[in-house]
Amino acid sequence: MFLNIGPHHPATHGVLHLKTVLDGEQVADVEPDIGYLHRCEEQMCQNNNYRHQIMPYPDRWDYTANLPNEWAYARVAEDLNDIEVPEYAQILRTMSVEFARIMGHMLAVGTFALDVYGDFTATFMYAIRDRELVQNILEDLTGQRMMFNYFRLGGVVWDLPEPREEFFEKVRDFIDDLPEALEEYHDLITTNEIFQKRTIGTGVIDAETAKQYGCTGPVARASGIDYDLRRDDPYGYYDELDWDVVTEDGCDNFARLLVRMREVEESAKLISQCVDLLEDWPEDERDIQSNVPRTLKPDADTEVYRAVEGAKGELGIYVRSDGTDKPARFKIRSPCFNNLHSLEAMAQGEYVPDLIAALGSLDVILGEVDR
Amino acid sequence: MSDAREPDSELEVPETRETVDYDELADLLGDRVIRREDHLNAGGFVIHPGDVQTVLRTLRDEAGFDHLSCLTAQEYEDRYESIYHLSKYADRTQEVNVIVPTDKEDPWNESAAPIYKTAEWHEREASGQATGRRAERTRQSAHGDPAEDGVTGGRGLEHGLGVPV
Amino acid sequence: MSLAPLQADPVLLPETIARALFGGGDLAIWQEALAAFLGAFVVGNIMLAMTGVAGPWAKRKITAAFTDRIAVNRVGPAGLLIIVADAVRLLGKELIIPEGADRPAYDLAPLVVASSALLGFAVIPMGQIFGVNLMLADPEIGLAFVFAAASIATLGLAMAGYASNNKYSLMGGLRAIAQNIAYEIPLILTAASVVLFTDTLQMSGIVAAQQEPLFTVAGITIPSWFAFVNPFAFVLFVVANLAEVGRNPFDVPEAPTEIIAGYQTEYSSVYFVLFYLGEFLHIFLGGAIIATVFLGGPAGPFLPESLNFVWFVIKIWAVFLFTQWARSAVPRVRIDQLIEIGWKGMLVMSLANLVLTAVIVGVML
Amino acid sequence: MIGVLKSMATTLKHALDGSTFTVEYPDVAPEVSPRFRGVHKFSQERCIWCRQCENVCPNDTIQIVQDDQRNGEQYNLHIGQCVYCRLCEEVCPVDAILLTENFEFTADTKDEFIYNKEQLKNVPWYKDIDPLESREPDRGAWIGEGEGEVDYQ
Repeated sequence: MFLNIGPHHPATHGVLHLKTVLDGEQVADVEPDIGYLHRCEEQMCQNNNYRHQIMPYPDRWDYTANLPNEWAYARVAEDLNDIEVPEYAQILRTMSVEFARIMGHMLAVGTFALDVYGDFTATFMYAIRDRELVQNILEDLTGQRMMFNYFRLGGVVWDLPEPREEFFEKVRDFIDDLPEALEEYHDLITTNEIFQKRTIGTGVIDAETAKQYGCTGPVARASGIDYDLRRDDPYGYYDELDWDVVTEDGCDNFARLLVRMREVEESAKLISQCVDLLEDWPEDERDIQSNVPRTLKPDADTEVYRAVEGAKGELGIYVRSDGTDKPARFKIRSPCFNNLHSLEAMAQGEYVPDLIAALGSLDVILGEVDR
Repeated sequence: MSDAREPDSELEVPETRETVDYDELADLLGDRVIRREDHLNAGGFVIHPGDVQTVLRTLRDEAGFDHLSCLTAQEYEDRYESIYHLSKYADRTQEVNVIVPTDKEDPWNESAAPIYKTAEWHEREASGQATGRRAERTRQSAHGDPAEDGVTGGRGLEHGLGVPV
Repeated sequence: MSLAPLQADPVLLPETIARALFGGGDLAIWQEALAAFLGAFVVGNIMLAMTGVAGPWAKRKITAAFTDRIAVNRVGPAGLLIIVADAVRLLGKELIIPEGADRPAYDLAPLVVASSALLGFAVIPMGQIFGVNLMLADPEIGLAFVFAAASIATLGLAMAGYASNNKYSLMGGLRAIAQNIAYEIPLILTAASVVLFTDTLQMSGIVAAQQEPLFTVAGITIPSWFAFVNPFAFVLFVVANLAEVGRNPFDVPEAPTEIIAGYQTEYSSVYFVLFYLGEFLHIFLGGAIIATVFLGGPAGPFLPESLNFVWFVIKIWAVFLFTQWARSAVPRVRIDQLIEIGWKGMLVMSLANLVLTAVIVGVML
Repeated sequence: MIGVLKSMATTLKHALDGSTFTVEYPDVAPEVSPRFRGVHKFSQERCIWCRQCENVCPNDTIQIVQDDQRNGEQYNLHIGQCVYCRLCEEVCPVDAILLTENFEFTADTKDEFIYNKEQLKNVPWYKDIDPLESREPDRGAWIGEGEGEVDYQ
């Protein structure tokens, strides 16, 4: 039976259309049909200048964990224009990006629970609550709750809000409460036998297949691929900090959930180290931006492809300059795009509910898939 | 590769970034390499559109580039071009770009899908054409009706100019 | 503290009405019919009023409490007038009938679902309110009747499923049937283990059998409710009942995140209201059965016997609360797991329970 | 079975502690950070019509009309289209445009979201928060030394 799942289906997390062929309740074939949320993001970036105008747009690719996207653009543009970033700004970047990663993972955990439980269940609301706490902190820091526009080429736009002690305290409170909150999620979902029955051994993708599909991020790490750009291709302040890359060998929906929850812990570890550093930073060395010219015109025909570790995986940007202050070609490599492609390998032969769960465990953000 | 720059002064340039020996790779690929190019992130090889599978297979199987990170398609005045950004899962800092220029009149190149499964979607995105020969075009041309070609829904495929299809 | 036994031969509601209207003595057939009709009207409205409160209001409040939210509190005191607002909103919507729908079946399905649940209440002894016994009929096959009536709902779901001309609805309908077959049998087998104790299918008999004190602990008398006599059967029954009314973890026929809303995907406006009411009536009917069979019917401490209807309401609301609680915390099982649990788990356990009970009752009593 | 019971216990704990995370919005005003970026406020008295804000705006939200003497005539801002990136405030050399904390605005049609300079001037401060106070640290980067007291009205 041919079944259209989406584009308006409660579990597609946006507008996604899965052309599904069913054999009874089992999935014989599934083909994601994307493009419903295409907003010409690449074209818009090509029409705006490097210095200021592009930065608000990355926030709108992966709109659940926005700051890593900003870093993706900042990294590529700083490479292209040979801009240095002050160390202090690097720490601010690292801290804020890890907050954003928690934000993204909280939503991913919540919506995945939603897909498995159905209706507005407690887990989803608790995850949203914890996400809100992060948003409060980031609002204090950046001035917005989602579309931060916090990064600038050569640094960030704002130092920590005054009074700093209050901010540090707020962050510390959050970090201190986090283990308890995570424990609650474990009580709620991961130790629940029915939940385990639903997720363990479903949506399986082995490491080889995942590599073939170009999977990155939590999806790859849940298949045992030890791959994290923060460590493998270091940028920012990551290689100065003490943290681990989380991997799981389950290859299934459950493993992907576990990877996300453990990554939240790692992010918290990173944040608390950043906070320690920021607290002791000498007051006269708090450079948040380096000196960047008002107009940036990189040499013509310079080409660069750089990637960072977004919340969903490897987020790369290719830029070719043509000597003007706007990119000639701006290409975004979105992790969700590749991860979504692997759905067909995961869902083959599974039941419809597992297809939905696998989709949820991939944590695709259609804004990033379609761009 | 000499001009690969790191944005962050305080960071050491990772040792591994220098370990890709592009001369060795060039020898490996032999006369399939038309020209060498240097991008900021990595060196690149310009190849013929018909050599895509052979070149990528060689790079994957013999040089270990098992990660097709990205596929960029773009339009120049005189040609279309697609760039395969290859890397390794084991060591992300080793990168190589494979550049495939193609004619404006008959824009196509061999598909990389048999080598990297993920190329299937990337090429579809790049070309807006999925069936038959995987034509690599950066812009929708007259015969490329996306609905007819069975692209991903025929909506919002992107291609060099980013015009909604 | 002693629990007063129910009246030996209680006067049923239609009879009470007939006496009030026409006095005592022999009644003509139309008088009896009228009285029965009025009685059914009263009982039906009590139940509908309860679902009216439960559906738009209590459900939201309960869910909100589980999820740290506030929920409806603007319209009227504590948001209670949301019930009216919701009714107006739902009834005011356009009634959309999809093209290619199988008309008579499509129209009848919501009625079947809602009425089958109401039908079940005909034999439930709901206790007394100001001395009036709220029970419509007390046939000897009461328990069997209640299960038969409740099962008709599945027919409605199947009708809605195939008549909607929608693939999701069809899947929902098929799932509903599969689920119902798998869980009806454990449900009835477990109830049968109670019947072994009571020796009767008559509802009033089952209630009466639970009035004896079981034992006394520290001055508190535990009545011989079957929930205490046979807790294993009680748990089995409650779980099977969750599947019977299609609530988490067994809400596969609806499964909004998988098959959207299953059989009711295409229903809107009045038809949707009927489905909605039907579902909640079903939960309450499940609660009523549990209360009658396992929780001593309307019996309870503190209140005089003439008001023990209150206890009955409390008991069925407790069951409703439990279903909402389960919904907030327990994931939905997959359809194949559901069937597996039904046939390999519940059926075996309920059979074991039945055999064990039979042995105990046969040997010891 | 233990896990299921644990799940249920967790939700029950939340139900019984009675705390809520949501607030009753119009009655209880949500907390807004001093840096929050909301509706713009524009001061014609300060504006020097340099058109930098119009230039930097990524999606042409600001429209400035000048006469042939380059005197400013109109300053229109489509707040329904604005992405609240705050770049206009950032580039403004004289602090003539400012994003207030005010996030509450409604209209019946899209057209009404096009604010002219009068409407922009009359945008109220939210809860009397002066956004500049919290944003002062970065301004030096853009305009050199600030010049002390600033009166936006």
